[in-house]
Amino acid sequence: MTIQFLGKTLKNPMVLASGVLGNSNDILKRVHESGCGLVTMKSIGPEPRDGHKNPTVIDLGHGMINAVGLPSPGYLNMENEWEDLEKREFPLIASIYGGSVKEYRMVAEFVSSKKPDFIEINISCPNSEKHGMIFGINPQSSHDVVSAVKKVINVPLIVKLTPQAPDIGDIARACEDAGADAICAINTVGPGMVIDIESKMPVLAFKKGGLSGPMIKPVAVRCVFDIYKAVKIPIIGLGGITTGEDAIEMIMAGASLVGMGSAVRYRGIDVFQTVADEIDTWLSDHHYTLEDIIGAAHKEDAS
Amino acid sequence: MTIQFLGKTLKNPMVLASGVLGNSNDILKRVHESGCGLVTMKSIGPEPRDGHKNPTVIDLGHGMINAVGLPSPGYLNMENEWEDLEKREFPLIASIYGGSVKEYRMVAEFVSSKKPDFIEINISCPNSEKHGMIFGINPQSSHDVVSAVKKVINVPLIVKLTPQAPDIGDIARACEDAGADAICAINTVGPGMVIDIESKMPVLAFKKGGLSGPMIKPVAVRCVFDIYKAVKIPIIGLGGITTGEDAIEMIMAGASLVGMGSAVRYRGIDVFQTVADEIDTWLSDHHYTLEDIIGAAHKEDAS
Amino acid sequence: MTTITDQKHIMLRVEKKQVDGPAFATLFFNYALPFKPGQFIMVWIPGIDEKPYTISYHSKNEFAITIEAKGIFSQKAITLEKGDLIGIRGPFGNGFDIKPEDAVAVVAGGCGMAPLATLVEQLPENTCFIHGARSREFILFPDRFDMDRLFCTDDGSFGRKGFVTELLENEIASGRHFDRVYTCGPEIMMYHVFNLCEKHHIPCQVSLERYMRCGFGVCGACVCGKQVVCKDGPVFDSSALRGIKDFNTKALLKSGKEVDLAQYFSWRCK
Amino acid sequence: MTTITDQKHIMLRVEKKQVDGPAFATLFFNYALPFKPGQFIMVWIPGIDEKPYTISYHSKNEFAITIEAKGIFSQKAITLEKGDLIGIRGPFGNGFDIKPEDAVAVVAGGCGMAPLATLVEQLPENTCFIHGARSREFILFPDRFDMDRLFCTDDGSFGRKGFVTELLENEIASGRHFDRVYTCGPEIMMYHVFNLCEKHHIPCQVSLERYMRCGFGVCGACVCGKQVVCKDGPVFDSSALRGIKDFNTKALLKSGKEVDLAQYFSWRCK
Ligand SMILES: Cc1cc2nc3c(=O)[nH]c(=O)nc-3n(C[C@H](O)[C@H](O)[C@H](O)COP(=O)(O)OP(=O)(O)OC[C@H]3O[C@@H](n4cnc5c(N)ncnc54)[C@H](O)[C@@H]3O)c2cc1C
Ligand SMILES: Cc1cc2nc3c(=O)[nH]c(=O)nc-3n(C[C@H](O)[C@H](O)[C@H](O)COP(=O)(O)OP(=O)(O)OC[C@H]3O[C@@H](n4cnc5c(N)ncnc54)[C@H](O)[C@@H]3O)c2cc1C
Ligand SMILES: Cc1cc2nc3c(=O)[nH]c(=O)nc-3n(C[C@H](O)[C@H](O)[C@H](O)COP(=O)(O)O)c2cc1C
Ligand SMILES: Cc1cc2nc3c(=O)[nH]c(=O)nc-3n(C[C@H](O)[C@H](O)[C@H](O)COP(=O)(O)O)c2cc1C
Ligand code: FES
Ligand code: FES
Repeated sequence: MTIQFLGKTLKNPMVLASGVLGNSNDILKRVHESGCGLVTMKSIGPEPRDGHKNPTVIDLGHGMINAVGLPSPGYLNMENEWEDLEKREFPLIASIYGGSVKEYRMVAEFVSSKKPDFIEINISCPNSEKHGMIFGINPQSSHDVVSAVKKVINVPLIVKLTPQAPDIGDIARACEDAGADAICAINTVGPGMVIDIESKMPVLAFKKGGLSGPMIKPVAVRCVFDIYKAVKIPIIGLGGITTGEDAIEMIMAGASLVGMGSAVRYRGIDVFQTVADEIDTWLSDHHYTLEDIIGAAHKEDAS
Repeated sequence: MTIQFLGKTLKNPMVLASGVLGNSNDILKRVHESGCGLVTMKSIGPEPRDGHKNPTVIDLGHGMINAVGLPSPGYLNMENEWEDLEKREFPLIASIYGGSVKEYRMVAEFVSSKKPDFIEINISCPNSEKHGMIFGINPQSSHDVVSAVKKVINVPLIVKLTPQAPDIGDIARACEDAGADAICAINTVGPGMVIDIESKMPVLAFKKGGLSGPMIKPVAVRCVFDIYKAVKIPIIGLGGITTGEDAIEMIMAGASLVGMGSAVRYRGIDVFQTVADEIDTWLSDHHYTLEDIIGAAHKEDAS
Repeated sequence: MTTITDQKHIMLRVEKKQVDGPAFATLFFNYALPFKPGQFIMVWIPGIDEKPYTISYHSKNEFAITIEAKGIFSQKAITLEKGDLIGIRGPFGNGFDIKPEDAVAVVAGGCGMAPLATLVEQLPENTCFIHGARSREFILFPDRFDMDRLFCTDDGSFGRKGFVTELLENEIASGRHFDRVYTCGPEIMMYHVFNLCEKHHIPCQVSLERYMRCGFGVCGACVCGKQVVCKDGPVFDSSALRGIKDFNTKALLKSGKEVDLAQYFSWRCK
Repeated sequence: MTTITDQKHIMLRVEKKQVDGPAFATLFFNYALPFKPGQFIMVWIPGIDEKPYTISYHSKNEFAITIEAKGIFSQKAITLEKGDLIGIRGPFGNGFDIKPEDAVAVVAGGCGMAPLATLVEQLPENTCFIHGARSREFILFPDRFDMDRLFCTDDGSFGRKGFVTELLENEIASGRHFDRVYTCGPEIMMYHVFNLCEKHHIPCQVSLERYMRCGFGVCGACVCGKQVVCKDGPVFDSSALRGIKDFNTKALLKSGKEVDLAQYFSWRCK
């Protein structure tokens, strides 16, 4: 299957989630070659940032919790990276974050000049004290940041949302109205906290962290379902997807493409090809095309 | 261990969560006798309500999803129940909900006359289209409903919060300011959705439902941690607790009492005694009293 | 922590349909269901509802449920055909307590035959097997078992005219010894069977029915006295039954309101 | 889906502490850790930080980590005493590829002895075992193994004065045949060992080190070229090493910024 997405051709509907392995051209290329249709860079910020101290990522069995804290070399300190990436032969999303509309715009304008296929603005990361979150839970703020960024970039704009929004459909609509070309949902759930009872301390150095992996799938599916109801632009659905059946569920909720992050832990880097194959098999067993089932769960009498 | 809580003596710090088994005097009595310090009735509403059609409760392996939809006989249609309960010999929380400040006050005033030991107002249930939720995500609304209810009741008031609040500490503070005597947190997480890909339909008849059980524990622990920072009144911590170690974690986050609901599925009705024993054993192995560890995770250098 | 084996929600397609007279239909599924007679599953018809059903046939790779057409759900269920999709969760509940060496009686009323069918298949041939119904067409599985059966109907259209309790009383009066009586049918019938057993000091096992939501002992919809029918039951023995003051008297409506059994069943009609 | 055995976060208390000269300390724990030489665990000192450490002793019910005091974390780690609490996650990574029948050489540099110690214990006695360090006090476990060892130090304070590569070159020149060379130590040393092996067409296994966060192949902190050190490694063989252009040249800082190895190590100093 070949997929058209905002004017680009992708080899399959699988997307590498931002923040997972995506911090060098070499590894992004490897993820693409191992079978991922569209890869996302780790979110790039306005300034160099080390992120939080360890522990930053802990597995919980049915998912994981992380407070990596948006480490980034800063958009101005990545010359080698940008050079490598401009020579790439695979479709790429550059993810960015900022602490103000001005920062988002500044980073976006610069990154756009480096010609990624898409820019994704992360208005949803719960792990940083100053960055992101606020824009993702208030429709007016979402609208402001999206329209500001949209004006200064030459590539399609994807907006990544947080499930913490009181009504994620409202946020998606505000983004669409402001010119977003697609929605990506969801970022991590929570935040959560894990306390070690022997030391009486939160295990993550940042104390709180975002949840990802299998346990967040029901929240992610609900969010994509709500967004699909609210907007016409395509949705990249992610959150807890690890198998072809998970992906089909997400597509039926309304996703056109399906992202995975934590799944790399559970099924390895090849998980994108594996899941793409599982989707294909399911579709052909059921005599459907991918388009047939996008948003299929919205039909009242679907069975 | 015997516990003092808002002037009442409890045989242990375990609480039966509202909505779990708590719909008759007989069964509440059984839960108490099998080892639960404090039992909560299923939330009582202003009018008779059947709740949603089935499926309403589905197990997901690492937790469950439910959209029971606040079924209630309505507070005026429970004469036998109230009669039985007035004769009870165990401490009881009556949980109530409403669709407006007026309804909350009306139900609370009536229920207070039936002499439960505590009244809990559920300002957090995400499963009903008209009821509840709104009061739990906006501090001003929380304040309004809590002060209105507080004026018309003669028993201590517990407010049950939802993790969907953008800042649950703010909500807790608003409730404390309005006269709440304790906070209960959390209600279910999400909402989430599970779509069956063969029928292409959401499995729950109401489509969306709240998540509970082990997978929500990190969110619950974080909420209780945030609330403990924000208020001085005691906290009933619940969400995903199934073992003594889970309970200790919740207590270290700041809970004085620990509630359980879904755990009944995983470890049976005796789970309250089992967990109380596990807490006792852990405390004596570590030479602590329960008081020693309440909020212990807040000390900077705890280890 | 105990492993929960019954948590998965599984979609199955009807493999075969068997029409059991005008009132009943049996749906077969190719699926290896771990199961003990008396347990039940929650059956979901997408877009309609989800209800508890007992297993009426069971082998290593196949099982069936038998439905009596009553309300909206069961009327829809009997129209399902080969290839149609349902969801199941389970099995749930405790099941019957089976001691192969015991001399037992089985008393089935109407659709109460369904949960007893797989039990009977595990019992010795000299089991006393009593089966009653309103009339001929409500006798489920009239030809299914090798075992002899004593039939009765309210209108005398099949077997003897009268009630199952009379047949059981006769057997006891004739001097036949029973270590245990199993029964399933309308609650009033089971109540009479239980009382008869109490009179004769025979341990009894009864399969109760209440409105269910979760099926696994959490939501409280199905409580009957202090018993949680879906988890402690649906099968209760005499010692438990003696403590259930709501047995044959009260049940909870969907709203949780406690009502007389008559009102409960008439609500279920709508 | 593959079962993940290394997900649990476990708290352990130090069972025994062994001081290995001025530079090293070894902490023992009573815990049955599933483990293969070359794998590592993430070690959490509550309130301080979490860092990867290899296993330096391993038996059925006990394991140990050996720490060289360098920065904040490791200096704290060597002050831990019996009864002190640490958290571990793991083991992670692939481990060395061991073929018992092969003729092999083991080349350890400084603290690189730690991951090789449990490997050496699984190798035959005729293994060529070369061990170098800056000076005498950085020779870890000088008396631990039955096996003969060729020592060297930069300053000649113990064994021969010179580099491990010279010792290895001598052995090869003397006509000794190796099916494989295992090495762990400073990256520049390993790079020279690898090049020597390439020259002589000897397969080589090298254990790399990069800044780590998750330890299980998700966060990307540890990538080295297209390799994920925590999951594809930390042990890489010659065919992989040939493809890693960042081997001995580049590494990512905590921020993800790619820098020269020298800059990486000087950052790690702070
Ligand atoms: C553990 C358990 C196992 C069950 N197993 C089976 C089974 O194997 N086969 C089967 O057909 N049903 C079984 N039932 C009942 C089944 O779940 C439904 O209640 C029944 O099919 C009617 O559903 P409905 O929605 O079509 O009708 P409703 O709309 O719910 O009710 C329609 C009519 O059915 C009557 N009714 C429903 N249940 C009973 C009852 N138990 N006793 C007397 N009258 C009743 C009502 O009074 C009314 O007349 C079982 C119930 C439980 C709790
Ligand atoms: C897979 C793996 C296994 C490891 N096993 C061990 C082990 O068994 N024992 C052990 O002591 N350490 C081991 N390390 C290194 C360990 O994780 C820490 O980096 C080290 O203890 C220094 O931590 P620190 O915070 O004290 O020092 P930092 O503040 O991080 O750095 C202090 C100094 O250490 C130097 N340094 C750190 N690591 C290296 C290195 N690998 N090579 C050269 N110089 C270095 C820096 O240049 C600097 O001089 C391992 C690392 C990895 C990735
Ligand atoms: C370790 C880690 C780091 C992440 N970093 C980012 C990030 O930098 N930017 C971002 O938008 N999302 C980030 N995320 C969120 C993921 O992109 C994704 O939205 C989330 O993990 C849910 O998907 P999953 O369940 O498939 O992992 C990160 C997730 C993890 C686990
Ligand atoms: C089936 C079910 C019904 C519930 N009904 C109510 C309710 O009526 N009122 C309420 O305040 N909470 C209700 N809850 C939420 C629980 O009280 C509790 O807050 C939540 O399940 C988290 O705890 P747990 O993980 O221990 O189950 C319900 C939960 C479940 C699973
Ligand atoms: S059906 Fe939920 S407790 Fe029985
Ligand atoms: S440490 Fe996270 S990918 Fe290696």
